Amino acid sequence: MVMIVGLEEENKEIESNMRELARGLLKEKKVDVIIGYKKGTLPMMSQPIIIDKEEDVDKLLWNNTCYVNLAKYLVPRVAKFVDPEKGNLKVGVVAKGCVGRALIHLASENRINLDEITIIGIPCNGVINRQRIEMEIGEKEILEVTASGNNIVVKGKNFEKEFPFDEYMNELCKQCKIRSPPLVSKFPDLHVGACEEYASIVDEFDDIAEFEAKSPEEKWAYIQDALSVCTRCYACREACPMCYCNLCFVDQNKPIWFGKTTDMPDIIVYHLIRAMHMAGRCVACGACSLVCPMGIDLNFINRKLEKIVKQRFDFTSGLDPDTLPPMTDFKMEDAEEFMLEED
Amino acid sequence: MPNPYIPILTKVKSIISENKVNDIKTIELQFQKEDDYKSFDYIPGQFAEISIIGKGECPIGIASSPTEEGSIKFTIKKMGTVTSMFHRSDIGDTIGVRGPLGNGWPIEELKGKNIVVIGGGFAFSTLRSLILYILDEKHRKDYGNVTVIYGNRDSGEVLYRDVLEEWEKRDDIDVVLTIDREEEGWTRKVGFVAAIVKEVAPSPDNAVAIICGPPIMIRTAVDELVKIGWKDEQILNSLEMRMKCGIGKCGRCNIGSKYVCIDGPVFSLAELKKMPNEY
Amino acid sequence: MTEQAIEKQTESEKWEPKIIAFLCNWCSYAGADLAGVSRIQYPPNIRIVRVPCSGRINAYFIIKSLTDGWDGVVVSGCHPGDCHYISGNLVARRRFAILKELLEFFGIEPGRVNFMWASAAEGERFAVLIRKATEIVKKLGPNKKFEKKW
Amino acid sequence: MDEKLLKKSDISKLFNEVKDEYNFYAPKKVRGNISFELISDAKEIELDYLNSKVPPKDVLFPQKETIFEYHYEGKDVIIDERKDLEDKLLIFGVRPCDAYSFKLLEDFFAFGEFQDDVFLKKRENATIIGIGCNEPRQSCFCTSVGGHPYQKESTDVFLSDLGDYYLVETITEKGKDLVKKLSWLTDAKKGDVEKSKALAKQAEESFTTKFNFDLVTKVLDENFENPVWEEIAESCIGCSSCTFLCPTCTCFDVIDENDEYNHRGRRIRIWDTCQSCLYTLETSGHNPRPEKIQRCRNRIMHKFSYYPSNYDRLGCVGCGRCIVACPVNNELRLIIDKILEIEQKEEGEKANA
Repeated sequence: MVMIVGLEEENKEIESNMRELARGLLKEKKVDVIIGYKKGTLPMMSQPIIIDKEEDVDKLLWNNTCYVNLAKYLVPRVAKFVDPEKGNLKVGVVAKGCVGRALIHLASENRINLDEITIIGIPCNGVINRQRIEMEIGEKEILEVTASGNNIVVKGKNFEKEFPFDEYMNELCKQCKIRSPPLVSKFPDLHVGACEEYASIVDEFDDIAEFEAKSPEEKWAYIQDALSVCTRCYACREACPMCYCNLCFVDQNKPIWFGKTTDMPDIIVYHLIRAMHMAGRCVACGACSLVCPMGIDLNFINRKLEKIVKQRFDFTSGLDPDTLPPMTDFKMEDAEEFMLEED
Repeated sequence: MPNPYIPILTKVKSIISENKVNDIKTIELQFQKEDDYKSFDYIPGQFAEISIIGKGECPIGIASSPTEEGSIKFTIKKMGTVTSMFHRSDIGDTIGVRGPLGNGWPIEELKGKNIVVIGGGFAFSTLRSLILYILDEKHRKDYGNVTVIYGNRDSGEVLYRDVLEEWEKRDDIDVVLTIDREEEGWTRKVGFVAAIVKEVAPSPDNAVAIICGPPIMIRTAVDELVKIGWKDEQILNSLEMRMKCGIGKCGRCNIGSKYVCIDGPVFSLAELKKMPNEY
Repeated sequence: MTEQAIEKQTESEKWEPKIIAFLCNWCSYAGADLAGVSRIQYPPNIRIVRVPCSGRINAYFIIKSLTDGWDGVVVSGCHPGDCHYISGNLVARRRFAILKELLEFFGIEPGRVNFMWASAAEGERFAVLIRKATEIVKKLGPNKKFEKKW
Repeated sequence: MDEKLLKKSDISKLFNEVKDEYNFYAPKKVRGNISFELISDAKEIELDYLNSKVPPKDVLFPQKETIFEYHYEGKDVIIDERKDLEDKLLIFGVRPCDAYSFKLLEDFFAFGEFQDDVFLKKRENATIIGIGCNEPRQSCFCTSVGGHPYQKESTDVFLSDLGDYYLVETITEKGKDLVKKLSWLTDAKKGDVEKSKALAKQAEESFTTKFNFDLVTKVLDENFENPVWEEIAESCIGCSSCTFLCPTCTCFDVIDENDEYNHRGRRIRIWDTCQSCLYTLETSGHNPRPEKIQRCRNRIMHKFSYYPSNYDRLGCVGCGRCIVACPVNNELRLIIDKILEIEQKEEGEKANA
């Protein structure tokens, strides 16, 4: 059982453990490079960093701002992960639960080879919902963000405000049941640090029940409102570890399927089809929402996808590299209650 | 100043299928107003943005020469969405033209010089324009010897057969046609363009080489020219790039600080060597 | 109907939906054909697009139909187990299930998109289901959600 | 005295007076973000803001803009030009960096043989009310690119925030016309002008981010091929937040939108970005900038090397939006630092030799 301690102490402990693990891995040459996070230049920001030397280990950082899903850098592999002579290098990935899930799921789609990866598991306690805090602070500049107990303390010129972390966590983190990377027993070399075995995940999906109960018109109005500020920059797509297509459907131009403008129908179609492609693949990292420059919260769509997949196909993504993802698989007895039938 | 994005409307006057595979067509466009044609004052090597209204726009080199009065021609290969639509168009259809755009071949600087034209495949269109311009009665005396080396994959791909045959009969132009592989009934040269360049060995004295074709052909042909003493300044190239506006505003066709659409598409090899290798 | 009766019809009653139907080549298209040759009446609102298999049907097809202004979409394939390509319709079924739920989640009336199975021998069933789908779409009214502003 | 005073509580009065003549754009809060929107009620105007999320460029150069419309008559196509370009616009509350970006855009679109009529006409008909920055952010660096938190370039009327009221300065004829209409504005006292000057000075001194861009340009010109670009592009995920929120990015794509049922359509332009792989992809499949590294490099080179060599000024106004927007924090300050390191290394080598 984890003792209830303040956020900061907890993060510090994880951070020092992580550094030790990383140091050990590099020293014993178990990995060639490690990808992790380093301190960002802005409050509530962290930057991905790739290190290959022992002395750089102390640059690694862990706190509640590490929201980028590092699995993104493995598909396709960034240049630093490939040696011109040796070929693919062995990569250590600082992985919270969702990064671990992403890696395992990508392995199930044959995108990465788990033999070439070491998961440095980290028991994550959620990441800050940066945009929500920024919006609530409003038009004041945030200069410093610290943790005190279980509160996030935001400081700026002439103001200081505390936010309870439980409330101002990313929406998906609030529902997260897989905080440490899932254990894949077939690959004993895969894990260092905190990894856990997960039996079936139990999830009630209460959080979206309210939305689901709305009428079509209310839903449509809500979606329109939520997506109205979308600028189609595709940051959500680019940050998503599962979006690795060479040519995304919105970019296809032979033929052009969907409009590229910021007219409402075009925006909705983009998000709808992207959601379609995420079914059974989303690993609930929330990166799509956290990178959105306009602060659109796409998490409720991801939750719905999780729910559909869980209830229909009893599947949770990223737990086992050997299970076929549901959308590439089928069963004769799949439910078909939605089919039109004679009365 | 009128809106530069608004095309002039023209009608398709004739359509000629250029090759056996039928994926290259030459479309002749007729301006609807005399003023429109007069304002379309172009030189060989320039291009225009032609569009099927409602389908899109694409930049195509002008294949006709300003000396062929009355209409303009474009040779279009069926490649993407818009070019496929061109292939479906019929005589009498409305087509928008925006242009002329780009710098074109430097016809003034070429005066008094011997000209070696090296072309490959369907990139021959602006070269056709240039040669027709030079061979015109009014201009022929301004230029020196003209040598044309034109290579193709096979005999079915040779464009502009009618004018080529005419040129072969003339004595003020040397035409060397080649295809990659031997073929029954082909009486001209056989071999890659670079090999023919080596064989013909045009002299670099007071001469300019004008090259247009697929990248691999350009590279090998240029190598051969350099070997026999040609200088970078004497070799001219016409570049291709993805373009949208054609007037230096949409941004995508830059190579370093130069825009292909307004500073090009014609660059000398010496200029290209100064630019970053992003083309 | 007398002229007066026609006049009495309201706008919405007069309105007939336009429905695009994607039918698989081996079962449903043949089923539609059978309905035709057997002279079984079904509403003339559908326009048929023949596809090799219901597994060929991408979510794009359906969404694009909606954005292009069709009032409804019908997708029909072979019954599970009867697929000419063994399992095309089974893979498609999962896809349709997700799409159906997502459309509903996004607030697009679920009745706009209808999926059904109809074999080559089921001309009668085909006609009945198409009639049913047409009624559903008619009740929903014109598809205005994806209309662009001009 | 030329300077006037405008009470903050009188903004609605100002709005009501000019709304019939102008399309009035002002900062407005939309779903938590400030952006410049067409205002229909003075209550919507947000006065207390640092800067908008999406730059006011999108008033004059919207993300999606019709170039022309067309309709069919049989086989013939009739082109209908836009008529709304003559509408008078008023953009209220533009920060000096963004106002300066209008100057950049104007010069860019007017550059060369072809003038972008669609933009220039709108610019001509736009009156811009600028507002000085009293509290520059950490990420702001306009002073490094030749700007200033109280720079008045390309504004028509300039406001200084003096607490409850604004000091109103008229800069151009257009501004004079506007202020003339607001006869109820009170005259400013000498003290107010002094106060504005003091605020300007204070703001200028509070900048924490400073660059030497002359040096950056010089280093960039010489280092197109340098391993540092790989390092810079490393953590970039290729989203285009930086370019979409940039007030000086002008790249666009041209698309035809068809309404076949009604036999009409329009040719539109929409923002495009050099960070997208499709941007330079040719039909043949060849892509001159296929990798992230080339695209990252193109963005930086364009702003700090190509722009100076083509237009003799930097293609950046120092608003700092790209710094804040980068989701992986691979921000401009770090990039510039890395570029300048090249120079330092070279100098170090020289010293050693």
